[in-house]
Amino acid sequence: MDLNYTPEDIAFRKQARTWIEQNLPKKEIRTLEDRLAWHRKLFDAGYLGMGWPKEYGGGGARPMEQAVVADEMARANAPAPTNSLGLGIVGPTIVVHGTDAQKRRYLKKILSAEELWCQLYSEPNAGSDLAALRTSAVDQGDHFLVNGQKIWTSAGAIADWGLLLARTDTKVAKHKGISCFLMNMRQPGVDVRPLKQITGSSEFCEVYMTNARDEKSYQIGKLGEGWAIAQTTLGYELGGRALARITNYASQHSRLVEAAKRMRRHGKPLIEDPLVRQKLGRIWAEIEVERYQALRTLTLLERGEHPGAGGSLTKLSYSELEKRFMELALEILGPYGQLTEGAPKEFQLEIDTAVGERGSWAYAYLWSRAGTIYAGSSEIQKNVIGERILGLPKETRADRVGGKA
Amino acid sequence: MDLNYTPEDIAFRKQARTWIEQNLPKKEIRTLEDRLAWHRKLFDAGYLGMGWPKEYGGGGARPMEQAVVADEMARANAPAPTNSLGLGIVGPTIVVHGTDAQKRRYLKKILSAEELWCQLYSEPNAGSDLAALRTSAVDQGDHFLVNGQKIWTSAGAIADWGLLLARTDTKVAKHKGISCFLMNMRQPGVDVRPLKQITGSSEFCEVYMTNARDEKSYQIGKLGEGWAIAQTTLGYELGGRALARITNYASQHSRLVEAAKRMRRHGKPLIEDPLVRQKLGRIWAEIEVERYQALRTLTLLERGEHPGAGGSLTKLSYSELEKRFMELALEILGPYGQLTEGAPKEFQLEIDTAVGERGSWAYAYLWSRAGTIYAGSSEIQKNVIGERILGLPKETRADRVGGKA
Amino acid sequence: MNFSFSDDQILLKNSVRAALDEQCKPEHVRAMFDDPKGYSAELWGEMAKLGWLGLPFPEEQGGAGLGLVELALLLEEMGRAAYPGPFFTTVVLGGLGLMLGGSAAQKDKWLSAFASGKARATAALLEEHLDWDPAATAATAPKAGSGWTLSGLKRFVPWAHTADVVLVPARSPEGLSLFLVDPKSPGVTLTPMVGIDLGSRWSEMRLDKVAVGVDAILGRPGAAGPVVEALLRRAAVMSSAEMLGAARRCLDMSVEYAKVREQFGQPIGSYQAIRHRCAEMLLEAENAHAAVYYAAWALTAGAEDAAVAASICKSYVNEAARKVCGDAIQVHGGIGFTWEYDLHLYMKRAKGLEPLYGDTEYHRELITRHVTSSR
Amino acid sequence: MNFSFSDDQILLKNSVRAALDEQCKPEHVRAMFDDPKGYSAELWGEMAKLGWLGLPFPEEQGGAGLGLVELALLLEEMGRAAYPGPFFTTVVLGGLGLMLGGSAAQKDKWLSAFASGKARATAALLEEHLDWDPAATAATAPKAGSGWTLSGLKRFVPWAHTADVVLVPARSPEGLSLFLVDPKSPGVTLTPMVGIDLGSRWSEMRLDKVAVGVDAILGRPGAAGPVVEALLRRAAVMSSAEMLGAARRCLDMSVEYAKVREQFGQPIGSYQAIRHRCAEMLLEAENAHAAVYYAAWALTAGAEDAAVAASICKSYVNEAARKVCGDAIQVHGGIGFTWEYDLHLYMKRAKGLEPLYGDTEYHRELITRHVTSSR
Repeated sequence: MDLNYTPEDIAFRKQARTWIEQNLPKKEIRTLEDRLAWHRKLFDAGYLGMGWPKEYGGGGARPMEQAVVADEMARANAPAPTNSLGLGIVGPTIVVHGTDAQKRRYLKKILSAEELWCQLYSEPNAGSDLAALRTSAVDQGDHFLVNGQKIWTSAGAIADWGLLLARTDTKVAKHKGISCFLMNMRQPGVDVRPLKQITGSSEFCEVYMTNARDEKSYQIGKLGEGWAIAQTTLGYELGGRALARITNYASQHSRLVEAAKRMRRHGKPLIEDPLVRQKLGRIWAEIEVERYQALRTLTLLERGEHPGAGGSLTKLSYSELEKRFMELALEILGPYGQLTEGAPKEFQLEIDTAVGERGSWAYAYLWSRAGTIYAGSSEIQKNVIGERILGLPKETRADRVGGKA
Repeated sequence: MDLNYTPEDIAFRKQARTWIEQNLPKKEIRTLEDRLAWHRKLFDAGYLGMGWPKEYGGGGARPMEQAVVADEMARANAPAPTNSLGLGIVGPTIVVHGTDAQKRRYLKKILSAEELWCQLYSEPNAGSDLAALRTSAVDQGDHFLVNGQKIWTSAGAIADWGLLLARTDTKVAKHKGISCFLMNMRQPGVDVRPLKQITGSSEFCEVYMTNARDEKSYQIGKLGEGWAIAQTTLGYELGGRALARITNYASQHSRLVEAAKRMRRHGKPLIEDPLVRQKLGRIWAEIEVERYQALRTLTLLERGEHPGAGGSLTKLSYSELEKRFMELALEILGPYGQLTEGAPKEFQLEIDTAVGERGSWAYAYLWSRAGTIYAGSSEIQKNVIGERILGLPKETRADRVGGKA
Repeated sequence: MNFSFSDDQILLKNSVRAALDEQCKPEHVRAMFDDPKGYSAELWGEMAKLGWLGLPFPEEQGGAGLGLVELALLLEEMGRAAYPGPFFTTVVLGGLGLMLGGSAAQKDKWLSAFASGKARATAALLEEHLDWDPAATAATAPKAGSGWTLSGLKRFVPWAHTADVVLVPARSPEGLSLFLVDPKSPGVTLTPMVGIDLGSRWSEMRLDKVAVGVDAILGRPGAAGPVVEALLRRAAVMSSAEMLGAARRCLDMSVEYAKVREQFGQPIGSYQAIRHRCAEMLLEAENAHAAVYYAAWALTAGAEDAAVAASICKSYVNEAARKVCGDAIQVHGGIGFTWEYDLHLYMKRAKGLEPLYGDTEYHRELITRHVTSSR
Repeated sequence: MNFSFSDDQILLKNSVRAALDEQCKPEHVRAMFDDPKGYSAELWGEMAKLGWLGLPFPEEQGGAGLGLVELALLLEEMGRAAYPGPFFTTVVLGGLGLMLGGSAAQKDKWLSAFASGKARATAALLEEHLDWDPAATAATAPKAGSGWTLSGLKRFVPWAHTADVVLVPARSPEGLSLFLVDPKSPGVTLTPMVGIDLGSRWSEMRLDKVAVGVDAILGRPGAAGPVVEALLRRAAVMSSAEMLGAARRCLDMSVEYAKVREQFGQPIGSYQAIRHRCAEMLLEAENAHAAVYYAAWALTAGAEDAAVAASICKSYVNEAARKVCGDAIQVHGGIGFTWEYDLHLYMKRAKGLEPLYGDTEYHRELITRHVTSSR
């Protein structure tokens, strides 16, 4: 056990910090063009697809290096690159499951953001029970015909391509009839509609596919392997964001401390209030414990091991922490924490929220409710932990015993 | 809505208070004889079996009057009567389900504590799933032969009689084969062994029945009705203890405040520490909310209504509160709260714990863990609330679908 | 001793529910989000006709002469409907404020105007540092002739932009005083502060030497502390009632959803994770109910423990509503996170009220003060 | 950067586990409850032979020269076994205390005596008011000749009745000083204080003009504050390791029980209420693991954030262990409440340590002090 960074990692971090300082956009990113320009700069510097094979434009870097770059980005409050689904999910899926032709065709354009990607997994009736999805891909001989509805598609509005899960066989058990495809979003059969969230913004879309066409060459893996492919997909990003997420939390904590220094209560700065101090201390401990855990995860990844179901612990831990953190922030900030307009500067968040959007405390608070729902709700994570890590017996369930609920 | 007590109730309370002041045992009760003497005094004053029919020695009193007497007992930190199972469970069961002969034979002797009673329900493999009980009562023509093991039998060591649930039919669904009996504990086939708890004391016993004999006249209700009888039994005591329980909590809260006044931190009494004040305020609010709820329950009972599944809310609420309360008490008291010997007087509890035992904070703390387990665990209560109050669908369960777990 | 509603109270509750179900549907709430004023004058007129706007006022001032239990019933229903408008500010902050400290003339003038729907009110109880203790008031009111001139910065003044009169605490030479201020007076600047609950509107209110006359003072100069405290207690309990209603709606929606939404071949309500959560939500809602109506009764009846009951109420309901509304989103999953689905209307209403009229810690401190001083 | 145990560390852990599984079974723990001394001299001798009693001491004083990560591994196993005896007090309180502040002569004398099993130690860090801040020490040590005479009341002194030397903070004319006191000295009275964890023994220690010589002072007179603080940090992390072990045992027992105990025709572990609870327990245990070993490493490595990591560790593990051990009883139901079943041994060990070496709030305040001052 040695939790010091190696001299190489320290040097690498310093180099990344310097690069970011010198290249960070001077003005706020407002348009997609601005973001694409920043994306390309990152790409040219070798800071995207760092872990991908070099032959397809990646950097062949170690997990720690990827984590360090993400962390330095967070530290500098740098804007995120675009094409996050392409970088985080689609690319790694193609790297592992794609054919050589597919790798050559798509990977580099993901990195360069020449083609933007989205993910087409969830459906209105297939959320926690993703395997219940109904979107169909019917083999027409030379292509597939796709019909169905997807939801919670982030970047759907700007995506050129999507990574799709669809049912190709309705006769087998529900996990087994699912296949994985690439989907050209720029075709008449694909209708993308923005989905507004309780935050008031629309990071997500609904995607309606009506007789959309999918070429045979778009198929990833074998037919019926879609479920397995989707399972390996989850957790690709586990290490990459590990440190950055905590650095984001730490910045938010800092802002909270600053706000508590500005406010006064009983004739003293609020930061001297023992109750506020307890809260700040408690949540700082929780944030730091996440950091320690991130180092544990990185240790595994550096050794070439995959955390497997341990990823469920990580996701459960940080998403529940984020809810507690934001509740606590709003306790300290009072109604200031709820403002979307008219907040005095000292009570604004002014740093990137977890989703990489520059936002208000109110936005961060509302957004924190989503973390325990998306990408496997806390309930699903606890099921996975119970069954796969602790070896507890599976529950009796209608879809297992064949009974009707 | 009028939460003032009526003049009659106020007068009744005053009268009870005076009686208790004048009759409260002067020295600590140490022996069963002392407790029996106190019990008989209470009986003679009409303060036991207050709600039972007058013809069988009861008082025919209103629920509020019963609650007021219990409350005044708690307020005076008076010792409990003995025969609590007889008074709380067995008597009411006989009142509702017994024959006239049974009522005449048993009820008065319960009240006078001439005969002491215990309850023979739980078994090692039938806790939450009480209907899984295996103790058998086999019809021998003129009597039943009883074999099996019971656990969590309080007062088992001193009981003359027990109220027994046993299986009389193994061929029907598990709820339907259970019958209810009285059991003579003073016979060779009944072996009672003390069961020590994590508190270090032994309020409970295990009872082994080996070819024990049960007369035909001991049967309560019809064969196969045992489950239904047991269901109505639960919650008899709901109203009676409603106010007394809160008065106990309030006394404990008082002791906690006193302890916080004695201790000093940072040169000031601990009671001036804002963190301690928050805790005391929080738990006081929770205790008071329990009191408000007790008044709601009493309102129902006074109108002759039964809270039904609402009793599950009550039990869930106070048992979980008690755990939080004792955790909080130990936070404030530090290691003082854990002492069973050697505690300075100012940090002793010195009032009755929830079970009516004069105990330490340590005892009260440990005991608080039992409340969410016995008489239907919190998990069972939540199931009942979900299904019977909220109308949520039943879970898919092996014993319902016939599957194997 | 009777902790159940009278027939009249049940009748009132039902009639309010029916009216709001009809006239304050989610579509109405959403429409008002985009309305410049933020509330419907038509519905306001309707509420005047139904007698809601004068519910707790004396009959001689056009009121119905009912108590705080009835007002809590009404506000619970408003929370349940996420009603957007200045009802709370007018009837509770303005109306009860005037009832507590107003002169006969002030009451005659304003209460009947409120009851008839002609005027609206609010109170400016928060300043920059969010301290609910009236003693912390920083706004000043030096004497100017027979009157005063008010200066200071008030924040989070609810519905100030629709108010005809604002109760403003400020330090006059006599001590803390409470003034009736016309927000259209010279020297008053209102700036919108937009929170997550778009059905509640807030303003920052700057007072720059706002001149008020001798008839603008509520109660005796320098004696406003107890009045503000008493008003705060009522506002705490009444806002708790509104939160309770919002939480109930979240609970009801969750239970209904859990019955029909299927995952893994069965309704999600059949899973213990969901069913137990709903049971806990019900427990909190029921306990919150007891806390609200006990406190409302105690304040009306002048019970010995009325003040501590008010603090118990707000501190308890703050946490209960947070749990119930937060859990409701979790039970719903993704759909509960969409703008289109109505759940967030109620969740945000409850969240918006949580820090107002004393946050949880403010009231817990008061509880301990009461409990330790009364022993 | 490597957050995993080395092969040597894993070897150590396994050998400790094997030895305790063999020699510190639950029956041993229970037998010691009734033992007057409360621990087994035989096992003590065994531990000396295995090198445990000198694990973190320098090799020149008979130690193994290992770090706090290794000591934490050992203590985690002791918590897992609910080991009854003065190991923690001797090696952590006494040994690390001497390493932090002792003279060469003191270290030579005591560390080798501890390592060889010949002597036992403890520290008297708490007084009547349970304030962990060394500055709050009330015991006095006026000068007497070349030495001092100590007077005062210490409480909850662990294993004092078995100790050959007790570290006692007291106020001398020079300021706060730390003294080595023989508890058999004239003027020392020990009275047992019995807590729920019968595997840990406490005494009240009264000092009435106890004379100590000039060689009894640990470090410079008046300079004990930082030494006590440093010792407290180590004790906080090492007791967290012990709590972690106890919590792990509770978790393991719960999971095993949930697999075999059937209710309603299926193992209780198949119900979400139980399964999800076990998952939460695992999460807390894993997070506690990270907190313990990070802090142990940081203290050994002298990392910049070592002090705050120690406070993070104790405050986090306090709550994690409370949750895990409390939930374990709930998962077990009735059987977990019986004396005969072993669960309570571990639950009580963790609970006993929760308020010691800084309770949760004490450490949270320190965390905030660190965080706000370093920015």
